[in-house]
Formats: sequence, C-alpha cells, structure tokens
Amino acid sequence: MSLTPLQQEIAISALKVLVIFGALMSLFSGMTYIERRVLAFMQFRLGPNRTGPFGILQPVADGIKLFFKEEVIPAGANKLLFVAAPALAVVTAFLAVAVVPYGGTIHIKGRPILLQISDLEVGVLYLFAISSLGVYGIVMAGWAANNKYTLIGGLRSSAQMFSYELALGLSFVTLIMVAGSFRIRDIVDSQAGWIWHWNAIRQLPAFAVFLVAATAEVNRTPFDLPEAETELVAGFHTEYSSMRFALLQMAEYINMITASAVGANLFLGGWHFGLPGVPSSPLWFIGKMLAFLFFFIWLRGTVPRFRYDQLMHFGWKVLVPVAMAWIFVAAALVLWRQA
Amino acid sequence: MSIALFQAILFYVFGALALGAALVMVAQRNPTYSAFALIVTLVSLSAVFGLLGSPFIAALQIIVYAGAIMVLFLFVLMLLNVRTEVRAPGEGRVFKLVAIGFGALLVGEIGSVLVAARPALAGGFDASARQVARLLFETQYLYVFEATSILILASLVGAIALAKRDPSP
Amino acid sequence: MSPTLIQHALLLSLALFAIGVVGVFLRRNVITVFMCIELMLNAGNLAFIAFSRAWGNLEGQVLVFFVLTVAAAEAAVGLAIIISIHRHKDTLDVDAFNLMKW
Amino acid sequence: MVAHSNHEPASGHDEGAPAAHAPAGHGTGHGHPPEAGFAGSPWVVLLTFILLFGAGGWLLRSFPDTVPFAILLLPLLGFTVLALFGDAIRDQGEGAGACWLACGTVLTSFALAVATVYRVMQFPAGDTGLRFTQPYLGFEWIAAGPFRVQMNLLVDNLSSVMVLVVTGVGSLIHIYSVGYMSHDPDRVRYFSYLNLFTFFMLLLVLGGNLPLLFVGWEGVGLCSYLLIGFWFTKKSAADAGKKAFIVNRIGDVGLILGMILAFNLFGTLDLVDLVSNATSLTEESLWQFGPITTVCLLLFLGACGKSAQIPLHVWLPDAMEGPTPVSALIHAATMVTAGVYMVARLGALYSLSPTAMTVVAVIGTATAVLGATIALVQTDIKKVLAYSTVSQLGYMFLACGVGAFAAGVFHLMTHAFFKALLFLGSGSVIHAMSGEQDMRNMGGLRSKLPWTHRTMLVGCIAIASVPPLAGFFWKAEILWSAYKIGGWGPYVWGMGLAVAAMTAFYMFRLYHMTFSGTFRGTEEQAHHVHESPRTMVLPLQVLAVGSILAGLLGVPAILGDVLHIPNVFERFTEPVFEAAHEALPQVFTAAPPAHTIEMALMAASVTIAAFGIALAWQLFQRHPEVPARIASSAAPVYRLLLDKYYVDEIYQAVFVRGLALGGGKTLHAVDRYVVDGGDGEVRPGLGVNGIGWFVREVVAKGSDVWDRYVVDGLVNLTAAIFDNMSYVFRSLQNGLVQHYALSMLIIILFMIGIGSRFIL
Repeated sequence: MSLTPLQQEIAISALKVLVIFGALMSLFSGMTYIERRVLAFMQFRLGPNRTGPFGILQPVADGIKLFFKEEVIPAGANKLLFVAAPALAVVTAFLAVAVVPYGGTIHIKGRPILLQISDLEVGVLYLFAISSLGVYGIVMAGWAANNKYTLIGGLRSSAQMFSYELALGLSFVTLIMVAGSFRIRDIVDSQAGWIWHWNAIRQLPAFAVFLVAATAEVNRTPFDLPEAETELVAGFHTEYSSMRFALLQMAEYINMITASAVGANLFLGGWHFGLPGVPSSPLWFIGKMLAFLFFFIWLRGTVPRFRYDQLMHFGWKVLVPVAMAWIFVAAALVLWRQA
Repeated sequence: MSIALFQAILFYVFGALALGAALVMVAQRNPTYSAFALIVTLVSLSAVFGLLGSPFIAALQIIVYAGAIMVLFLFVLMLLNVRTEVRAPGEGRVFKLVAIGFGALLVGEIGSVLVAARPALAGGFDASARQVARLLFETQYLYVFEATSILILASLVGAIALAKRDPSP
Repeated sequence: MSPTLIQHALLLSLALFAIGVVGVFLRRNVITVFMCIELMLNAGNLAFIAFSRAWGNLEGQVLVFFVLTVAAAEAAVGLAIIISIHRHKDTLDVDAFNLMKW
Repeated sequence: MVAHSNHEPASGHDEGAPAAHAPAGHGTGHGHPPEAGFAGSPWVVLLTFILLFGAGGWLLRSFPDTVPFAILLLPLLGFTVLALFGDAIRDQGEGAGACWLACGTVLTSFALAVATVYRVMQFPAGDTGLRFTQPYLGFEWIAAGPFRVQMNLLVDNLSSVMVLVVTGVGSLIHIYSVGYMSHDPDRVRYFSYLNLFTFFMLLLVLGGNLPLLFVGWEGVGLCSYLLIGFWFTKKSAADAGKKAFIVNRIGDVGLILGMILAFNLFGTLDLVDLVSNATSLTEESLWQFGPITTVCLLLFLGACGKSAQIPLHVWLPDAMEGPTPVSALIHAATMVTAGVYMVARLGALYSLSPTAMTVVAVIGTATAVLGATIALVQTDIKKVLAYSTVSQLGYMFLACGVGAFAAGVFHLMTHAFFKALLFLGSGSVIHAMSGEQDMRNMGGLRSKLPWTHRTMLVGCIAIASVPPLAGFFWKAEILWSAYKIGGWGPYVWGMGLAVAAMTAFYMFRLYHMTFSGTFRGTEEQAHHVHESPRTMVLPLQVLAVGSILAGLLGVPAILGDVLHIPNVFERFTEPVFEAAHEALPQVFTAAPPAHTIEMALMAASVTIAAFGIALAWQLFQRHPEVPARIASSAAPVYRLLLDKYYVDEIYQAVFVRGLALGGGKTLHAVDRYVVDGGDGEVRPGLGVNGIGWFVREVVAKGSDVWDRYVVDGLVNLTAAIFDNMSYVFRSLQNGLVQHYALSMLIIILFMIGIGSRFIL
C-alpha cells in the first residue's frame, strides 16, 4: 500500500459512507414499495402490482416520473429558502446516520474495521443535535412557500418535534445512566448476553416512551399532523413538486430508517442476538431494524390520527412525566446497585 | 498530510463559515434570513468546538442553541410575521457610524492584547462528557447547577406569564 | 492543533463579538438585536473553550455549560417580553420603545 | 460511632417496607370503631399486616441502626399518605380509618422507640457512663467548604428519654384525638398535621447536629401554627396562629445567629463534638460577655421563643385557640419543652458561662412567677392550664439555670405526663360541656364525669407537690439545687417556693370550680353533659397512671437513701450532663449546705403546697363567696393579673402601633415643649423658639442682606448652571436602548483600555 495511514483512514471512511449511502437509498426506495404493499394487504387491497414482478419496479417508475415532472416554485415564495429547505432536510437526515453502528469490528487483512461511520464519544448527543436540526428543513419549507397551509404545517411539525424530542431524550437518559456512556456502541454492548439484558425489557418504560416519541419524531401516524391531508392538504410540502418533493419524502423515510436503527441499537441489543452462545452479527441488527420499520407501517395501517391539542397534551402531560418518573426510579436503582 | 493539518484546515473552513454567516446576519435586513445565518454560525461554531477537543460542549451547543433557542426565535418571527426592516430616512446615520467606530476600537483594544498574548497548549487534554460531568457534579459547581435549574424554572414561569394573553379583553 | 490555532480561535471569538456589538447598534429590529446578543454570548463561549483547551482546564467547559443554560432562560423570557411588547405597540422597531426617558 | 454507613442504603431501602403497612395493620388492629371499618376482607388485611410487620421487624433487627430513622419516618409516612390521599379516604367514608392510621404510625414509632432505648442501654457505657449511637443516613446533608453537616441522628440517654416521651404521650394524644375530633369534618387534615408534628418533634430531639435540630425546630413551629389555626375560619384562631408564628420567628433569629457563632467558635455543629469541644474551653467569668456567653444567650433567645419565656411568652396562652389535644401535645407536653431540651443538651456549653446561667435562672424564675400569678385569677379553664404551663416551663429553665439539668429534664418528662393529662381532662370537660370553657359556668361535674374527675384529681395532686407523686420530687430536687448554689440561690429558692404554693392553689381552684359545688351552666348544657367516649378516657387513665408512677423514677438521693429507692432517672441521664457538672463547681462556688437543711426545705415545700391546697379548698369549696370579695377588695391587683400584666397591650402599643403612634406622640410632646420651648412671649424658655425669637429680632435683620445677595446669588447661580446643563444631558437619556448600550460600550472600552495597559 502506498497510502499514508491518514489517507487509508480517509479512504476507508469514504468507502463506508458510500456503502451506507447506497444501502440507505435502496432501503428508502424499497420502503416506499413495501409500505404501500403492506398497507394494501392490511386493508385487503392489492397495492402496486403492475410494474415488474409483484410491482417491485414501482419505486423506479415513481422516481422516473418525479424526475421528469415540472418544477413549480410559487410566485410569492421565498426562492432561496424554498430551494434550500429540501436539501437541508435530506442532509440532516443523512447526517444522523453517521453515528449509527451496525455491527462490531471486522478484520480485513488484519486491519480492524469498525462497522460504523464514526464512533463518536457523544454519539447519543450527536443524534439529538442532528435530529433537532431536522426541524429547520420543515420550518423553512413551510415558511418559504408563503402559503398558510404549509406555514401551519411547518409550525405544527416543528412544535411537535420540539415537544417529543424532549421525551425522546429523557427516554435515552436512563440508558446512558445504566451504560455509563454516551457512546452508542457502549450502550449496545451493555445489552450483550441474555435477551432480558435488552433495554426494551430491562427498561420497559423508557422503551414505551421511546416508541411513542420516535413515532412522533418522524411524523408518522398517528402523529402525522404536519401532513394531515384532511386539514392541511399536504402540510409543509403542499407546494413542492417533482424532485424537491421526492427529496422531502426521502428525508422522511431516511429519518424513519434512522429512528428504527437507533431503536434497534439502543433498545433491542443491536447486533447481539440475545442468547450468550450465538455470535453477534450485523444480520441481527438489520432484522431488528426491519422489525421496527414494519412496526411503523403497521401503526399507520392501524391507528387513527391524533388531534393537535391531544397530541400536545399527550406529549407534555403524559409522556414527559412518565419519562421523568422512570428516570428517578432508574437512578435510584443504579445508586442502589452501586452501593 | 497529517491529522493536525487536516484539523487545521477544517478549523479555518468552519471559522470562516461562522464569520461570514455572522456578517450576513448583521448585514441582512430580513430578520428571518438573519436567523438562518445565525443558525449557520452556531452550527459551524459547534464544529469549531469539536475541533478544539470538546465534543460534549459541541453537541450541547447544537442541541441548546440550534435545537431550542433558534427554533424559538423562528417561531416568534413567524408568529409576529416580521417584515423586512425599512430603511429609516437619514436619521441615526451618525449614531451608527459612531457605533461602528467604537466597534473597531473594541477590536483594536482586545485584538492588541490577544495578538500580544502567547497562549499555551496543554497536553493530554480530555474534555469528555465524563470529565466535565465530574467537575460539574463533584465540586462547588453542583450548587450553581442547582441554582441554574431554579433559574430555568423561574424563566419558564416568567415566559408563560409574559406571553399569555391577558383574559380581560 | 497548535498554539497559533488557539490564538486564531480567540481572534475569531473577538471578531464574532465585535460583529455582535456592532449589530446591536446597526439593526433596528428588536429580534435581530436579540440575536446579536446571542452571537456575543457564543463568542464568549468560543473564548472559554479556547482557553480551556489552552490551559487544559475544564472549568471553561463548565462555564460554557452555564452560559448555555442562562442563554436559554434569557431567550425564553426575552422573546416573551418581545411578544408582549409587540402586542401593545404593534411594532418591533427599537426606536419605538423609548418610554424610559426623562 | 456505632453506625456504619456501608449497609445504610440497603437498610434505608427496606425500612420503608414495614413502615408502609404497619399502620394499615394497626388500622385493622384497633380499626373497628363504631364509625367505619376498613373496606375489603379484614382477614386479608390482617394477614398482610402480620406478614409485612414480621418482615419489617426482621429487617429492622438485622439493621438496628435504621430503627431511629424508622421512628422518624413512620409519622412522616403517615403524614404523606394522609396529605396525599386524605380527602379521598375521607370521601370513601374511611375518615376514622385514616385517624387510626395516624395513630398506628405513632404507636409503631413508640414501640420502636422502646426497642431503641432498650438497645441503647445495652451499649457498653463510655467512661462517663454515656451510651450513645449516631445512626448515619449515609450521606452528607450540607457540604460547603468547611461547613459540613452530616445526615446523622444522635440517640443517647437524653434523646432516648425525649423520644419515649414524645412518641408515648404523642400516641396517647393521637388516640384521644380520634374521639375528640370525631365530629370534625376536617379531622383527616388534623391528623395529617398531627403526624407531621410528631415527625418534626422527633427530628428535633433525635437530630445529631444543630442544623437538623433546627429543621425540626422550624417544623414544629410550622405545625403549631397550622394546628393553632386549625379552625382558621375563626378569626381569633387564625390570629393566634400568626402570633405564635411571628413570636417564634423572633426567637429563631437568635437561634440562627447562635448557630452561626457556635460554628465560628467550635468549627462544628455536631452535638457530640460540640460538647467535647466545649469542655476544652475555659469558662468565662460572671458578666463577661465573651463568645461563649453570646452564643448561649442567643440560643437561649431561641429557647425563650419556643418555650414561651419572658419576654416571648405571649403567644402560648393565645395558642389555646387550637383544638385541646393540640394544646396538650404541642403546647404542654412536647414542643414548648424543646427550648429546655436544647439548653439541657448544651448544658456543657452553658455551664461555661455564669452570665448565661444567671440569665437563664432569672428569666426562668420571673416567668414562673408571672405565669403562676396570672393563673391564679384566670377563669378560662384552658387559660389557667396555659399559664400554669408557662410557669412550669419557667421552673424547668430555673432548674437548668442553677445547673440541675437532670432535674429540669426530669421535670420536663413528668410535666409532659400530668400536663398532658390535665389538658386532655379539660378537653374532656369542654367536650362534655359542649364547648364551654369558662369555669364559672361549670361545677359539680364530679358525678357526671367520674373518670375525667378522678384523672384530673391525680393530675392536680401531681402538679401540686404532694408526695409521693412526681411534682413533689422534682420540686424538691430543683429547689434544693437552687438553694445549695448559694449567692442568689436562696432568693430563687424563695420565689420557687412561692410559685409552688400558687401552683397548688390555682390547680385546686380549677379542680373545685370545675368538679365540686353545684352545676352553674345552662339547662341544655346540664342534660347534655356526658362522660367522654372510651377513646378519650383511656388515654386519661394511662396518663394518670404515668403521672403517679413517673415520680418514682426520680426520687432525690437524700430520700432515696432512706427509702432505698434509686434515682433511676438521674442515674440514666447523668452521663449526658457529665461535662456540664464538671464545669459547674467553677461557676457556683458555694459549699453545699447540710442534708438536714435539705430535709427542712423539702418539708417546707410540702407544707406550703398543703397550705395552698387547703386555701383553695377553703375559698372555692367551703366559702365560694369569699373570692369575689377578695377580688373586689384588691381590685387593682386582681385586674392586673386578670389582664396578664397588660403585656399584650404593651407590646401592641410599643411594637405594633408603637413607633407610629405612641412613640410619635411622645416625640411630638418632647418636640413641642422641650425643643420648641419658649418663643419670647407665650412660653419663655430656651427652646428653639426662644432662640428663634432672639435671632429673629436681632441677628436676622443683619444677616438678611448677606443672605439675599451672597447666599441666594450663589444658589441661583448653581441652579442656573444645572438648569442649562440639563438640556445637554437629558439628550443622553432619550429612552433609546441602543444609545444606552453605546454609552455602556464606551465605558467598557475605557475600562479595557486601562486594563490592557497593565497586561501589555
């Protein structure tokens, strides 16, 4: 090898980034198809089944269609922000993935390679930071389009993300306390061994809070108020068309995938199988992530949408107090175990 | 090409970004643009923090400033539907010139000090969340921390009380 | 990472601070003025971080932590005040808020 | 230190378990009052109770150092439950259950307290014979630089006695209250307060350091406020509550300052260390106001507030507005004795300062006399008892002041018994008389309230020093130790003797006016009178027995030697006061008189008590018409006493309206007649006007010119200058924030500019 160590590092990181990026893109397009299909089955419909075998090529068709559609920028819109918003949304969505680990360390030619783009010491905090930045894409989009539906949609979603980020964070606090580290990898490893070491079981309240908060955080049903068709046409992306629309959609799905990955890592023991004997492998992680994704789709097929005031009420007066209470309990337990 | 150089490059990139965004924020007449510019400044500042070896504060910076405070600003901007500043006819020009002059004076004064100063560079610097937390919770700062929690509570109540519409009309 | 870098970080913080200061005088929109103040606070944070890096002393980090807290509180209350002022005067022009005089 | 913090968290964790359910169990235990039982199958409840109680008992056995915390926390737990779910419980119609739950917590603490005392007595005694343990909750409460306060209790001979008294009397009064408050819709709130009070009182007596003690101190103050004002819809009650609170604050200031000084002086506030450090100091001479004296006096100010000593005694009588059991528990048995407890606890400190001792003794004596004299003529049954309490507290301080700490604490204990008994008795009387408190409308209740009558009689005998009941022994002890210190001792002794006589007199006056003679109440009162329910009579009987027996615990040595009864109490508490007693000889340098004298004094006190009783009998049994004649013949004195020496009025005038009005008038008078005095014509003299007249006639004319041209000239010039400059400066204050900010910036730049000179 003629590369200096630094260059090797950079090359490997770039490789990882490419791989993850490709995987995410394909997963995204796959998700659009899977979601429609599964929903259709849940509702005794067929769903897309024309293009290709079982309509597998549907996403491709959609992509091409969107690509060739006309770009419309409303006259009264604030051009700069209107254009910037989708980009921002997607970028933040992808940034979040950077710290999500998807396996232990593998060795290629004796060189240890961490199955994670970057193993931050403050991984969890980083996740928060990025997800809190995600609000701006939506706010920008809503505001820039200069349309009351989009504005309300944007405000709603930002308020919602705001409120539920709090609960989300509180639900993570206990994991951090137990694992004693902000590093996602450490939290995952703290759940190695038997299945009841998983935080989903060991810290059921936190897990429950996480499920709800995460659903709200990625604006999925029953918390999909920002794009409540019945009230707000299509919420903050009413005015968007063609690729920008596609970008916003992508951002949403990537967020959902990230949330699932994080959930799988923090609560379902990541790449650990849950039995001491079984070797840990990325496969388990992927399986758990897919389970989460299915859960989201399932919810959408099952649960009706909240009303806005109910949503806020639930977030602030139920979720947050529950998370707080659990923090106290967990802290007490941790202290007791230490003593 | 070494790690240090790499870091240095990143540092200057983000520093320039922060500076430029700050200038935009001040120069911009449309408060919404200013807000977004400020957000850019904050984010790049947090990157600078990270490069200065304090990841914890970097994360906090984004969470608190970009994630909470600036969203609040944007909310208010959208709520009040703020328009672009109209250029005031003439008056206040002198005042602004004087202000800029004094700003320059400030830069001159402190800059002279900073240029003259030769900062050290401590080795084995570890500002991980663990260390910061130790300092925060195991020394006299604990009381300050509690005090800030009370402060937050007070401001919470105050903000609600202030912004609440008075029921009378 | 070298001493000069630290120094440049300090200079950067100075520049940001100065920009904030000037901004307070240039802008007439209260919210922008407020944002300039936030910018100044951040410049202060940067200086703290740089110094803490320079002398390997974590107190700087802790102080930044407190600055963040205070800034959050301040933003909440300040914006609330702005809202209530706007409700009464229906403008955000600082020149309009001139009741505190002889 | 016996406690180890290592197993504290674990045990601190499990002490909740037994506490949580023992009360419920007790609820079922006694819990079948006529009003309501517990919902659900009693057997299940009983079984769970047995199981949990057994488990709790086992745990407490295996971690004995948590027992004191359990004692503390049980009432708190009761309070929490009642405070949180009280209304719910009441609306479930389980109000009685709630009351029994309250009693259960306190009774359980009592049981635990007994266990603790037993355990403490098992400890290997220190060289002084002191046995103590300092259970430690395992963390530091305050750690601010050198000022460190541990979360530790102190269980030693003294505090264990106090705990026994508090929990014992407390639980009896809880039980009594169940009957007494049975008709009150708010009784759940009442019991929650009562539990909270018990918690704070226990914290006060168990606290291992002054700050903890102070927390309890303030807490009992709060509860007393809440309970005095329990019927807050009645204005007088609310005012009385406020009065008690405020007056106590005055004392607390002293306590806080005292603590701060003590910390500066000793570098610690832990009681054990305090005493041990105190012994190392050298005592100050009389009337030397050194640091020790200052600390003692400040602390004593706090004690005055809490224990209603002159000049802060005014709140206690008004406190009788609260429910009678409260008066019994808080304002007779426990809280008001907190001051005595503290002084005794810090006896080692006080004994280093003759000044403080003297002040304590004098104040105590004065209060005793004041209370007794006022009690002679009061007609409200509770007021009589209240003033009797004031005077007895004075007695206790007298004892501490003359260095008889053990005797003082002994008096405290016995007083807790019989005064609680008397108050509860009076409560039972009031209950029977359907709220009537004026003794002039009572009488002849002996047959109607047999048990109340008997127990009250016991109480009266106990407080009037009739051997072999408690009162006799401690009075003999205290008076003797007052006499033997020489110096001003004999005078104190005389006073004490007089007080003893008056005590006997007014107690039997109360007895006769209430129980003997003929009924003087209204008709419907007459046929409404009835003996109180079982729950009220039982505590009376128990307390009566206690009052009879308690005395035998503290038979003075001289009698004890003859009768071969050891002075159990003194021997038990002696070690606590060891340090104090060592220092005392330097303070009171008088050779103790002979034992014959002691005998004589004892005889004197008995005879004078007998005299008082006989007099009361003569006046209020044989010739009920005489007192009126005496009152009219000695009208001024009578009124003076009846109006409590006008202390309240004086305070009202001086402190409340005082400087505004009273002071104002005086000043005005002074101003008008002394300062202004004499204006040449009307009031000749050398006041201002006199001089003014002279000046006006002679000097003014001359100075007029100078004045008009020079002085005014200058003044006007200055004014003109400012007037013109103002136009310049006002433009600075144009209300524009940014301009202000700019000026701020300029100043800052200026300062930086100066500062940077030094840096560069």
